Amino acid sequence: MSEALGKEFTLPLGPMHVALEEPMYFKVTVEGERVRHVEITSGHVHRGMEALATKRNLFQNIVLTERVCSLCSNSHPLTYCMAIENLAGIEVPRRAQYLRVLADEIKRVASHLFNVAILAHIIGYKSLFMHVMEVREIMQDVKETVYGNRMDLAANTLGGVKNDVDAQLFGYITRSLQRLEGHMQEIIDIYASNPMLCSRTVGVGVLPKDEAIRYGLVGPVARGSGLAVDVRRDAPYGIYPELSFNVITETGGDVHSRAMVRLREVNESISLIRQIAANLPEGKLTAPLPVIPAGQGCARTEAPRGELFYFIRTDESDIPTRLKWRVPSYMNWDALEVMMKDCAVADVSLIVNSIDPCVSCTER
Amino acid sequence: MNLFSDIVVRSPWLYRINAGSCNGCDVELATTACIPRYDVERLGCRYCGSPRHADIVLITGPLTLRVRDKVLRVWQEIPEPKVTVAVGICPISGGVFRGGHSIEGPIDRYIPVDVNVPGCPPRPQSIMEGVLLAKKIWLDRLNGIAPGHKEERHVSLP
Amino acid sequence: MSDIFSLISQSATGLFHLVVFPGGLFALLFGLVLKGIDRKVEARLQRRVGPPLLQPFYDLVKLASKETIIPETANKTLFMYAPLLGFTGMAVCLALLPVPGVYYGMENMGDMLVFFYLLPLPAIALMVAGSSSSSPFGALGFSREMTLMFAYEVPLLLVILAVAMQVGGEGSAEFSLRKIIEYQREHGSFGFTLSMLPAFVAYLLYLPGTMGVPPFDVAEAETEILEGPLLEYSGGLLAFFQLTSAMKLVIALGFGVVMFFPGTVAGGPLVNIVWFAAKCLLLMLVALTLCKAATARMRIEQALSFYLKYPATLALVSVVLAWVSL
Amino acid sequence: MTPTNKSNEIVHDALLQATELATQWTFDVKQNAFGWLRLNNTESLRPAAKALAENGARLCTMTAYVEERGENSNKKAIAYHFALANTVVTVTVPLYTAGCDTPVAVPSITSWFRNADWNEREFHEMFGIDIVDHPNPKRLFLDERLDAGIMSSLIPFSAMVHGAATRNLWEQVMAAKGVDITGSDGSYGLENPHGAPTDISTPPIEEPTFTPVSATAPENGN
Repeated sequence: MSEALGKEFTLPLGPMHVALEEPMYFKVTVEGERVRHVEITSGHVHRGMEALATKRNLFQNIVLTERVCSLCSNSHPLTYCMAIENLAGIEVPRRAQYLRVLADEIKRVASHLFNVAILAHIIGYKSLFMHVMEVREIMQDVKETVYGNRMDLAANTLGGVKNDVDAQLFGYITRSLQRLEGHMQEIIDIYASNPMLCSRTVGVGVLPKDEAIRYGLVGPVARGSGLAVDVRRDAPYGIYPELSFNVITETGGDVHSRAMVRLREVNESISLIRQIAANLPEGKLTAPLPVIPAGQGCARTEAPRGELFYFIRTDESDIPTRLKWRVPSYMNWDALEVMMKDCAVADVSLIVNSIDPCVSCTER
Repeated sequence: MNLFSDIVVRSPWLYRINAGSCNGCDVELATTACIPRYDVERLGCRYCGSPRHADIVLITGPLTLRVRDKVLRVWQEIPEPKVTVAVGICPISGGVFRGGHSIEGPIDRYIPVDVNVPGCPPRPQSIMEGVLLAKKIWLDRLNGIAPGHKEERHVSLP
Repeated sequence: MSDIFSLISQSATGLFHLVVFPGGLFALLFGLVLKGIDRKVEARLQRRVGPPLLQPFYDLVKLASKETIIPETANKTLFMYAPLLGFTGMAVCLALLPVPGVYYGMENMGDMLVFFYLLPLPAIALMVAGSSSSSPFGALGFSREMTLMFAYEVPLLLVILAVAMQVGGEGSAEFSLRKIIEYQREHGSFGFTLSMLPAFVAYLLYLPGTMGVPPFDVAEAETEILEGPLLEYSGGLLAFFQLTSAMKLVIALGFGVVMFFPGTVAGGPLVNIVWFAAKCLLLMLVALTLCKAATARMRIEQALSFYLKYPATLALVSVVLAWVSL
Repeated sequence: MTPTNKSNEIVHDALLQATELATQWTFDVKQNAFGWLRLNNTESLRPAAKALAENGARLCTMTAYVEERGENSNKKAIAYHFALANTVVTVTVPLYTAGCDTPVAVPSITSWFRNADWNEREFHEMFGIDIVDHPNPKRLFLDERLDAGIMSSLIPFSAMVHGAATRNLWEQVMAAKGVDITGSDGSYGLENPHGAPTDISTPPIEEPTFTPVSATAPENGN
């Protein structure tokens, strides 16, 4: 096909690349249109946040962790607060637990829709991209109306949540969900059956189940390979044990399966938000806060991209001696080398996007 | 001359540089600004893949050490006259990241910034307002009212 | 004496056709307006406001005013020559484009084949650009452009053959556009002729490929190889590529109109120019704008097999039908 | 306390066998179990990792840290976090011995846990901890111009947080207000170096008018 390019050459993808939201740098060794070797250079978004976290007090760190990444900007402060609550044995009031899950699921819907929209953008399906993004705007409006920001919700605080959501707002949220649901079925149908879309995504970037286990993958990437891991079910937190939802899996392990997992999870999240609206108890928003004792604590939650893990060490002061977090993209990113093995150049950004890479999360 | 610049300024092509941002601003300006509700194309704007095609450059993020040289090189590749817009609080002051061991910002230590769009992240509306402001500065620069970068300040590539 | 006079008048009309109509000014303005409409309609299909109608003009003027940067590693001569190659090719080609009822191109020549040879020039210019800019993306764009060109030239050749054989009749072929227009005036437009319909559909499918729009924008795929060959171009040189593309749009559409819908209306040349333009616009909306808004980009090997499977087969059906004179 | 379910007991026993140390268990309010095990030295790490791997544990992450806050403390330790049958088991390895706080190298556990690769590279660059038998000992995130072990060196807060906004921005803002704050050194004066002063408060936007978002705003407002 390409005699002129019979020999191997190196294609530098990134760090400024139009298809990638964030600076990521791949040295892709290419033979014709085939990728032979991928070398990932990272660290462009390394801002030294873990070092910063040990210079700020426990409350300031809520603001800091919220800005690790704006697509999972609710999961970070949530898990951070949970780590401290586990350490100090704080029990969050039930109403606050409901509201925490509400914020988390709203973010999950927006994050998943964003990822599948970018998929359409990468394969040049502009109309679909615009449609999905426009549908996502429903959720952006919910965020802005309820929390006052389109990205960083600032919903969580130590021992509870910062702001209440009243009945009027819940009315607005459920009306928005109704509009969202109307579009979701159509979008899922398009992604599941559009022949052009399928011909670009089915069988591309395959990650077998055993590799997913070997790399310790989590989230929609693992679930797309048939590995049913979901912290919400495996180690329930918040009020998830009281809510009913399905852990979505697909078996293809390719770009298409991962997109379908995300789309179907949007529906699960919608149902979760509905259950919250129906069962929200009255009560306090925060628990009384004791002095945080010296010690160490872990917490994990299911962020839109998978398991998020926080570890904190405190002495008796209000500044943590160590705060460490590990984001789902950390392992998913490493596993790109399996997915990109011998893929076509045309599919590189598509495969990268399919793990929903969060560079700013990963590099901190 | 004026008519000419009036026509020129109707075609601002945008280029986006992520200098280590948390991607909030990038989501808002690269994707949200394109969708029907905001549609930056109605201003004649277009996001281009090559810095050589750009007129207005949008920079996000606090400028980490590792991207610094790449950002500056890409910025220099953009042909004159150009207008620089710093989007979000990070390029202005470093935001919450200021003082981190790999933060090299604020960005105007290296690059002359024409428009600041503060916010964390700014709403798409304010980003578009920033683009409109940049268009105005570009027009002034084309008409010779405002000096370009060349005579005024040089980027110091270390 | 009269020889010299006719020579002068001939070259004067030739110059007119090259610079004013149908080539040169007319084609440029028409092409840019078409591009503007294309972008506006696409935006409206996506429920956006979209850019102003004259956006392609603004873009061109802007580009011309910008600094032109030539990368140090590039082969400078080729790098500067490449955009001119496509531009001159299209300029010459346009001077030959018949506008039914107004202008019939060259007399008694196989000008159809000239179109076939000149139409790929912009693609070749892109290939030269890609290989001279010494960027790996340019090189990838080069190889993709080459594969794609092979893919869509095969059906084009078959379409041309089908039309020529239908006009020639009895196993012979007629490659003069003037004759083709005359034939259709007598026998009805090929767009409404059953045996030529497959060829027309093949030509519709050829258009997005040759114009490099989705789903066949593989050579300049922004999200994959960063606009490939054009990555390193800036300023005036990039403007030349845009000009070339606008002119090529007129040629590709006009050629299609001449082959399949050359009918004229009463009312003199001006009306017929508008009639011609309207047909071009309709062709563009169907073959390019709608197609662009409704599809995703193919991979290069998918594009290749698509072209060799469907449009080529369709055109071949017409060739056979024309041969057996149905 | 003891672990809550069968598989935890198995791991508990396996770890006990490998390291001769019992795992401590804590529980959060939802009764999720967290196991804590502190090894005596780095030599027990490999048997512990092996026991965990054989029982189907997944490596969550590793946290390297300096145990005590203070100018001269060099007592480093690494916490290995494993997810295992719905619990998190944290295995902590001190890198110092009594009387000697020069950190010892740690063995790599990549042969049992593929995803240990990045984690080990990360604490190598951030804390300057050496790893034995790492398959790909390159830097991961940290730029080469920064010293390895940047996280373990103590930087006073005051030195970290310097004045972050430059004068340029301040000058632009003041110039827009018409206030003259020209510095005494002419080199860094106030004549706005690039572009006319941008009036941030009243942007002169005539075209286009933005479509109101009222269609999607809450019906009754807040």
